[in-house]
Amino acid sequence: MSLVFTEEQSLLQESALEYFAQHLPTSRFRDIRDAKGVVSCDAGAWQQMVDLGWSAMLLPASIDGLEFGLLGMGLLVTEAGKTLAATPLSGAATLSVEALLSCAESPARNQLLREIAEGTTMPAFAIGPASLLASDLKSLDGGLEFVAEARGADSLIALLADDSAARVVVVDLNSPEVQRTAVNLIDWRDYAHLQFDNMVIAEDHSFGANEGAAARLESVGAAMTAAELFGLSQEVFDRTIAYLCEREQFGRKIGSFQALQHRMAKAYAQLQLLKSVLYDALTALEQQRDDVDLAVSHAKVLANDTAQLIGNEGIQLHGGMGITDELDIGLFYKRIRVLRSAYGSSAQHRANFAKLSGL
Amino acid sequence: MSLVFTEEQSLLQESALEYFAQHLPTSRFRDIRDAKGVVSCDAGAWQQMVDLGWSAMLLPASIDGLEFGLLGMGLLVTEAGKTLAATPLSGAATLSVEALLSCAESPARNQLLREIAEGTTMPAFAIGPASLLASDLKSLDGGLEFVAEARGADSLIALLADDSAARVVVVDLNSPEVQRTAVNLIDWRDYAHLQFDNMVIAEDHSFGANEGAAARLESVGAAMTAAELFGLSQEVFDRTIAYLCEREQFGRKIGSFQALQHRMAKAYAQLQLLKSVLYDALTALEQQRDDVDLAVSHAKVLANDTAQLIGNEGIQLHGGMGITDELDIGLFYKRIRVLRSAYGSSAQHRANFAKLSGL
Amino acid sequence: MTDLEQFRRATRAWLLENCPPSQRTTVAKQDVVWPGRNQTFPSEDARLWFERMRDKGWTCPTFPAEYGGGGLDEAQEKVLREEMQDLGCRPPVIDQGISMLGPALLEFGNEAQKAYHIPKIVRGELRWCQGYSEPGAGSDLASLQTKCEPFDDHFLVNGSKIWTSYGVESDWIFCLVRTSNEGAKQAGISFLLIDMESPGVKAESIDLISGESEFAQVFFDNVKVPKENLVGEINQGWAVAKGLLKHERKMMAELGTGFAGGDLSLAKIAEQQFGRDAAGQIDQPEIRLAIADYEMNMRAIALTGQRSHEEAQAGQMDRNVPLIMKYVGTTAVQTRDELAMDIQGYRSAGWHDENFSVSELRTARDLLFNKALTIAGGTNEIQLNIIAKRALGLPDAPAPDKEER
Amino acid sequence: MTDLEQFRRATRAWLLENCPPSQRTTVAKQDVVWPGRNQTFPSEDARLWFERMRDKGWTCPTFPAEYGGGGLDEAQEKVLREEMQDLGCRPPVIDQGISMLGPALLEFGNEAQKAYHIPKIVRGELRWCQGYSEPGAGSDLASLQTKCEPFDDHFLVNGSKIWTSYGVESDWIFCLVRTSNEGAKQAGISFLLIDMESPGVKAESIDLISGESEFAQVFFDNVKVPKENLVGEINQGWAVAKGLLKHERKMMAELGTGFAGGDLSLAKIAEQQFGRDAAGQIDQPEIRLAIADYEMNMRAIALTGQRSHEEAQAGQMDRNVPLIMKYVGTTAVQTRDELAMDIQGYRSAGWHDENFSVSELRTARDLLFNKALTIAGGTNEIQLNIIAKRALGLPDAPAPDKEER
Repeated sequence: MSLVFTEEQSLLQESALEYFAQHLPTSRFRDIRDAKGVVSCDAGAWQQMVDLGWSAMLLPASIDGLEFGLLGMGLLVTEAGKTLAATPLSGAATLSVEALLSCAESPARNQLLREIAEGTTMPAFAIGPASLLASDLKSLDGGLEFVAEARGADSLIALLADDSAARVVVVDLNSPEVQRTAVNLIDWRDYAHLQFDNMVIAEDHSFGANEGAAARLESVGAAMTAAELFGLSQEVFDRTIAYLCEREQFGRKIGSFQALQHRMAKAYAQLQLLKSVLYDALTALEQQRDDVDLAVSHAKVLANDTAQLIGNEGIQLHGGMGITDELDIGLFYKRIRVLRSAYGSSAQHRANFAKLSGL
Repeated sequence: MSLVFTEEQSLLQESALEYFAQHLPTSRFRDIRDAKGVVSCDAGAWQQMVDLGWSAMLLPASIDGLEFGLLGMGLLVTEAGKTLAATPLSGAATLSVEALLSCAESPARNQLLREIAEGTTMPAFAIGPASLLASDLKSLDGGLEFVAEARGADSLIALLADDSAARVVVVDLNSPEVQRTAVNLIDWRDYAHLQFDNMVIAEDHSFGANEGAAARLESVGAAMTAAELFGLSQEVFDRTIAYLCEREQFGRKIGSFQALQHRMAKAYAQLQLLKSVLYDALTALEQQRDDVDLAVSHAKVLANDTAQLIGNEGIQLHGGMGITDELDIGLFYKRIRVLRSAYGSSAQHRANFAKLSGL
Repeated sequence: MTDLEQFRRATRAWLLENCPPSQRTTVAKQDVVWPGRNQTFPSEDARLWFERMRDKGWTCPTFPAEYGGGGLDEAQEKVLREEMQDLGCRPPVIDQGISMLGPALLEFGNEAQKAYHIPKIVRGELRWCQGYSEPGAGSDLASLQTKCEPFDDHFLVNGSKIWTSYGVESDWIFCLVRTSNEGAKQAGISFLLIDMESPGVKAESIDLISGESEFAQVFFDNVKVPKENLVGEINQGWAVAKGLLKHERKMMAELGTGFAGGDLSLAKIAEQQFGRDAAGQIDQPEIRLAIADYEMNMRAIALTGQRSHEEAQAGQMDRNVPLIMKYVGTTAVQTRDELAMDIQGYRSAGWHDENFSVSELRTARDLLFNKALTIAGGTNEIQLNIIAKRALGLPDAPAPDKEER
Repeated sequence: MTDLEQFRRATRAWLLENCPPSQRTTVAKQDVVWPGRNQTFPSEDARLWFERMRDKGWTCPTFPAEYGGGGLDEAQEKVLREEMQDLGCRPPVIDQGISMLGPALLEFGNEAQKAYHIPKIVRGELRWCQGYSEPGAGSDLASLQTKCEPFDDHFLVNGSKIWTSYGVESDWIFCLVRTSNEGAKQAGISFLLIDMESPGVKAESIDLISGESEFAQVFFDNVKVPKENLVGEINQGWAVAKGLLKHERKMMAELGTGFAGGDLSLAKIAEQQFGRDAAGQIDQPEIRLAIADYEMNMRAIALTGQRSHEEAQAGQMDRNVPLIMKYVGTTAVQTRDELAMDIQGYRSAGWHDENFSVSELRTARDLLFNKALTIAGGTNEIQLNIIAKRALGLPDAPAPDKEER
């Protein structure tokens, strides 16, 4: 079985639900934003997640990991999406860990993994071109754009690849050799452009990665984005249903209007299809199945398009309130709009699906 | 002004409405089909249309034509679509005439045009490759597929073209050198495959056509097809509205269900857009405007897709009755499905529109 | 090895031994085995396969063995289905007695009814059809008017049913009839079994746009029906019908996805039509993307079916998910049919004659025939109403008469 | 030469002479000239242009000359509009007094009201806003609750209005208020003009998802309004409002198509993003086809606007066609906004800061701002209801309360 949760996964989902509702609710996002702060994960919250074991989920047991797998991680990210919680679950606990795991085992590598698991470092993650590396592989020169969580993070784990080789490098973001420029997007999250000025990479912070690392990391990023989009969609859907059941117009609940009922029924159907396709993609990644690229491209297309549909319906069916900043619907909508572009657009993934299907 | 009818055009529309209702109603289509006959235009009906002047609509005044123009012809074809009337208006009175008009004036050409106008000949029309012509241009060898009205017609006017040259030839379909194979499509109309066995072309039945003739004839064919699709769509729409106003379910008219109301409202909007785009395309052809190819491709895409939408809604909203042979809806639907493929698919015309728009 | 694994091995061995090779290929319409009083078989192998399965009770694998059924539990039945699928075994027989009436009788019938009818269903001795819809009623099933009056030793039935699949070919019909006009319209309905050889029953086929006539209208003119043919209590037939509708909808959804998995791949026909470009792609971008969308949709539907199944097995069943299957499945099939025609153009618009290949002719017929999928078994509009109401809990419209099929 | 041709020549000459070159470029938000008690101008040229047009009465070209208006007939007004468009002249001033209240006063106002207000509207002395919607009422406009009680020499108004465009910046507000609770809810509504400097009036801006706050909520706390500010009869305000709504919807539809004609062509941004292939096509087939669809849609809408106009001129007006314009226009704009963002990805998701170009920042702002287009001025759902009812004649649902805005 692969499309339903095990008992452990169900318990994990429950504790995630509880954690985000209590510690990182939507109101917290709003408070930070209203104070003109950047909505990033702070060290305190990260430590709480570390204490819950979430930073060690993907580590092998040999280095004290929980080996919980990507489906479990996906459900955490989904729950985080529902409260607009900013977390390093995707960047630090998943992509960074996966990147390191794509490198041959070594004490230095294991040490870094342990530090992530223990929460002593909170890295941002990026994929970039191999051309950033000097020819001796010992320094970085050039820039990376729109790096998520790069302002809140203390280090960067980057997978730098071209057609022939891939390397994972770890650099200190507080070094004077790297310039961080804040980038403010409509979702109010933590992004930055990074500029490296002949930054020397510590010898034990550079690793050769296996051949398929870049493709796999792109897939993991796309699947995690799809998982967050699923959470956002589910939440907007639920809030819209609640509004339809409560709001009255023309002497009746607006949820009793058949045209709106049919639209929500269709959205529900799409949400259910997305759930199946997403869980399958996460499972495919977890099990390193042959059809993993196809499964992930499918998930990202469907997540993008379902989130757009439901985001639009959410605003439209909330009517005038939907376009005010007072309701949260707009916050979800803006996050959806940004994530559509993260780790591949619908057009890119649809083209990829077509190619892999022999079309 | 170009998107509204002149007084003459309105009068023409009225007489077309009256003529088709009286002489070629949908019941006539059904009678012929039920008797296993081919639904083609018979000589009697054609003579009536000739008497109404419809065969001379596009001829220049210099050879006793009415110079009525393609918008007027389009509205006749639209009205014919509404009763599923099989007519040679498109093949004989429009495409054949336009093909001959694309050739230099000559006594032989004018004689043929007069014969069409007088109804003494009822030609089918086809566009084919220049390779059908022998190198001396004096005989035909090879085949043409899916030629409309080719069983009912007595002659064929064919435009044979390649990149460098175009010729119009006129041949007798009753000659032993041509083999007609009946082709039965779901719309039950008159189609045939034609096979020519070194058929000699009479000297005065072969004409050089001007450079853009093939492109223009393709466009005229597409626009006439769009005009018929508009008539079919309008009729299915009107019948569906009538059914929604009459049929009761759950103690109320089904047309009072809001989900169905919104669907029909959207279909109505699309029908109105089609009307504007179609009239513009016909006007563009009539006035030989520079943007005629773009205008016609737009019309064919929108006609195809509107007819598909309304055809589907028509069947679905008639419920069980919609899929019975008892109602006419299915007959309209089948004609729509065939015309989607005539003179270019939506995919072809959308690609053409994109190209012409510099996309 | 668990019992279930043992069962799987034994089943596979039995199937390999007993299913003739000719019965392990895709089944065309003319190859289907139907039951009935005057049963005929398309081939000797088909008869053999039917009789072997029948004698094992595997025409109805989950029906109790005491009535001749296979007596399998759900897990075993799934194993049998999987193994048959894996080996490509055809269904030995198709019948609405097996798929619909049988389960309803087992739930609502009395002992005499079960003892009499279930063995006949298992053995394919009678062919059953369904009498629900009536002319003019459509989606509003409960407004049915076929009158059923009780007399001393029989009921007298007058009225008419429509959209009865294979009504002309069937032996018996299970019907909803009106036994009372009092109270809510659902409250006066009863569930009745009628032998179609009874005097006064007449079935006439209905011509469809696809040129087929699978459906019939069935007329009842003073038909006497023995009182023992009433299933459940009088005026309580609506509950039986609702139980039964679930089976019908499941079947429709499967029918949909089943059809779509047909032998004509869209990619293949598009390749034939447009060829491939230098990069190996189908050389018509709009069509290529449309096929990709269709394939994604079918993949999503299949994964959702799988998820729902796994959830049920794990005891985490979400009862709302299955509600979407008929809607998404039937819509997908129609999208496929339209695409197939758009790709092939005139070549797929043939009605009959030797100018067309069998698969070309099938394209148009499928399109026309499958228009029924979004209408029969509860229109897709009714399905959306049901999703809105049951799965989403959206409020009822303040309509005068709210009960919907 | 006809009179109209003469008028065209004279108009063109006047415009060429009087419209400063700086006022013949695309107008950005900060360039708009608003009227008002404390009117300011973005530039000296803008002031000049406004004053010259004002003095000719061409701020309101069709208003009667006796009230300071231009006194043009419809044909002349069209000529003026065409010539301004052709020369690229900016509107000299934008105001809801000009576009909405003015025409309503001319139709429903009494002589004193016209004599007092119309000249001020023409001369831009007051800025007007609209008070229709109320918190909780939404599409159900007629359920409004703002209370208006008559006293000897004044009305007393209590309540609140929402979605008032530029409510904070305006001087006067035209309102729908409840003067009776008897009979149908539409029957107890009156149309009232209120000076926003009156004691008890307060306007608060509403923050939007786009980061703008164009709308306000307006509160009335025991506001005294002179009786002569009632337009039309008491309890007859619904008729005035309905006449006025036509103007609003027309404006929304134009706004939609107007926005879409903006300076960022989708083709251009797609070309920048994806480049072109060997055949010169934008090298991303899905996006290329989506842009083609969008451009076809916009072309169809423009042609339909033109057809409708030509029909009106030819006396063959189909009153149903204009009903679709708001729906199709606003939907098209939103499709465009989404496509623009999809093409540009992260680069179009900027909220502020110097990492983005002005046009990149505008992409996201447009998307968010234009979400209002399908909601304001009657939601698109209400528009579809209206099409179904008025254009298609479909029957009313048996709802308890059927009147819709």
